[in-house]
Amino acid sequence: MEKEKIKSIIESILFARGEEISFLQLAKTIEIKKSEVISAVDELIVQYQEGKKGFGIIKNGENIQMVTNPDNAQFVERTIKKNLQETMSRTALEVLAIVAYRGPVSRADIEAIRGVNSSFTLRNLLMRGLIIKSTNENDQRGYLYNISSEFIKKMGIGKIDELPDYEGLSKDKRVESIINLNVEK
Amino acid sequence: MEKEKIKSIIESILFARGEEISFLQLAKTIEIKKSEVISAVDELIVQYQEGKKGFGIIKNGENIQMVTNPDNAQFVERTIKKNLQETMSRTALEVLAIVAYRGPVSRADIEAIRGVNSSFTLRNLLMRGLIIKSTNENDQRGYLYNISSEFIKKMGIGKIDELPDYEGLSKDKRVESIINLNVEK
Amino acid sequence: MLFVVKIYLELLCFLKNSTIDTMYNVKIEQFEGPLDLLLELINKEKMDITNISLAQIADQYLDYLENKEDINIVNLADFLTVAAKLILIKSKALLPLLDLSNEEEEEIFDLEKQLEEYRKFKLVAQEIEKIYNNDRQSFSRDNFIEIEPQFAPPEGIGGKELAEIYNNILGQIPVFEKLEEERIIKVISLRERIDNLKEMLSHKAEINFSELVKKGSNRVEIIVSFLAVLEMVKRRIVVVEQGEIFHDIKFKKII
Repeated sequence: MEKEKIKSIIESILFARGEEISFLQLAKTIEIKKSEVISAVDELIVQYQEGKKGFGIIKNGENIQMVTNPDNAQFVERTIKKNLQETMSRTALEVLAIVAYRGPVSRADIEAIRGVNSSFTLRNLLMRGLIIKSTNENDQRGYLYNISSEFIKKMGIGKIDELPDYEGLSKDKRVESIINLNVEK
Repeated sequence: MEKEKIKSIIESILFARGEEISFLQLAKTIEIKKSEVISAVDELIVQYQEGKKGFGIIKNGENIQMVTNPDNAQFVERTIKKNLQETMSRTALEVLAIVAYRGPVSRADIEAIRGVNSSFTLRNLLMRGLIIKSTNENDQRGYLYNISSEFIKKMGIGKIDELPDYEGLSKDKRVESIINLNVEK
Repeated sequence: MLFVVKIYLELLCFLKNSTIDTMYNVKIEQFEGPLDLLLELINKEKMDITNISLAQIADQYLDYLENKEDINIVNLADFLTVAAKLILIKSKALLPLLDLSNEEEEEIFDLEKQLEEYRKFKLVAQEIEKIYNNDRQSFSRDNFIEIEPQFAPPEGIGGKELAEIYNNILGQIPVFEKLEEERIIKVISLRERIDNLKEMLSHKAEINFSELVKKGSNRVEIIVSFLAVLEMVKRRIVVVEQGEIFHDIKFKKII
């Protein structure tokens, strides 16, 4: 495989993955030698530095990870801060309410109840520390979401079932019917 | 601010944010004009394409998002947790096509083309994140549907007008021909 | 009542033209909507979308509706609205002197355009399917993956507010099965109409078509009634007669 192609693939993988990955795993994925991976990564690091690009690659022993260029840190922080300070959208509040009354709840069920994809909203709620996720024993690929203990405390209650009309709302039949409908289809 | 610096900052923000972001929000964060953002983004898109880089930027209306190069899809797929690709029904594809070429489009307009009720299919596409809905300013009760960035990513294109025969199909010929008919009479 | 007269003219033509071998030449399968079915019929005959081709396949379309065992299809109303337009088109094709109102002309024109439009989207949907299923696709990153969560609760949102929001969501959950039931109830099905007519004829020897359709009838119901009469004529349950061209249609029970 051409070196330029190898570099392009490595960029794609590092970008999409986020977490760190080992040279060996990259080599296996692309089906090339580990030495080829190392040499391509070294070239990328130099390119990013010389081109003053927005990202860089950091090495940690046998692992590498793509990160933002620290020179741009203030702008990245500003974006994050803005995101946190922004008043929460109606969409975010709806997902929060569903997690509150239905938690532990899967993303699929949240989406069935609202009828809209909710993946980005869930990430934003996680980032704001309002919800937490745990692995779903019934579905290896998915997670279950719950309200975080900080937010429960913030609302001035001790446990989630102290929310108004918890018994009635959390077992509403309409929710069951729409979730089942989507399972059937 | 220098153009190269602007490009570097945009790269960092897009990388860290992951989710799509509007030109305006970028301009505010970097404290530059929106036109500067647009021109920098256009340069980045060309650079990525010409250099066959691992990333690209997709556009959807006023929003942009950094994504991987679609040519590297088979390698990226091996390293990330991916939701199972659901198959699309013929009905779903029809509605999706109408939204893609005619969006923003109301449910009534979609149904006028298809001749059948399409609410269930619209809901299904919304849940899969392939279309998005927004409130219709001319009709408070109704919604308008648009294609999502998720759809653009799945199609491996950079923006909606790269779809086959976009020019020809995106315009409503029927409106034009009705006008012509009236002129003839 | 001009519309009814036209229906009647069509009825006569239809009876003259229909023979057994044309009855079952459309494979009964699930078409999602009337346009779907029309396109299939036109494609099968390798015709362009014109008034003439629509007039030619009108019978096949009606056959399909009649022979459909499960007539309580969700979108029966949609199918019947198109049936009404087809009958109009065929009447006009067979009787060139038939004067249509502007509104009716427009309806015919609209159906043609709608079909053309629908055909384009059906074709492009196939293209989209190919692109969608090919190996090329882009991936994005999750938002803010590398950033540690920071507790940032929304202002002024407590239990009471969440309960309110959640209640609101519950109110907006669509009930699809119920919706479909309602649609079915609104339209009298063909079979119901036939039973209904038989019942009426058991008390009365003769019924005027106008009587049948007068109370709160919309076009869909008129068409259902028409199809029901048609079916009964075919089964030799009734005979139909009309004194003069603009007179009401009478039908009588065959004893």
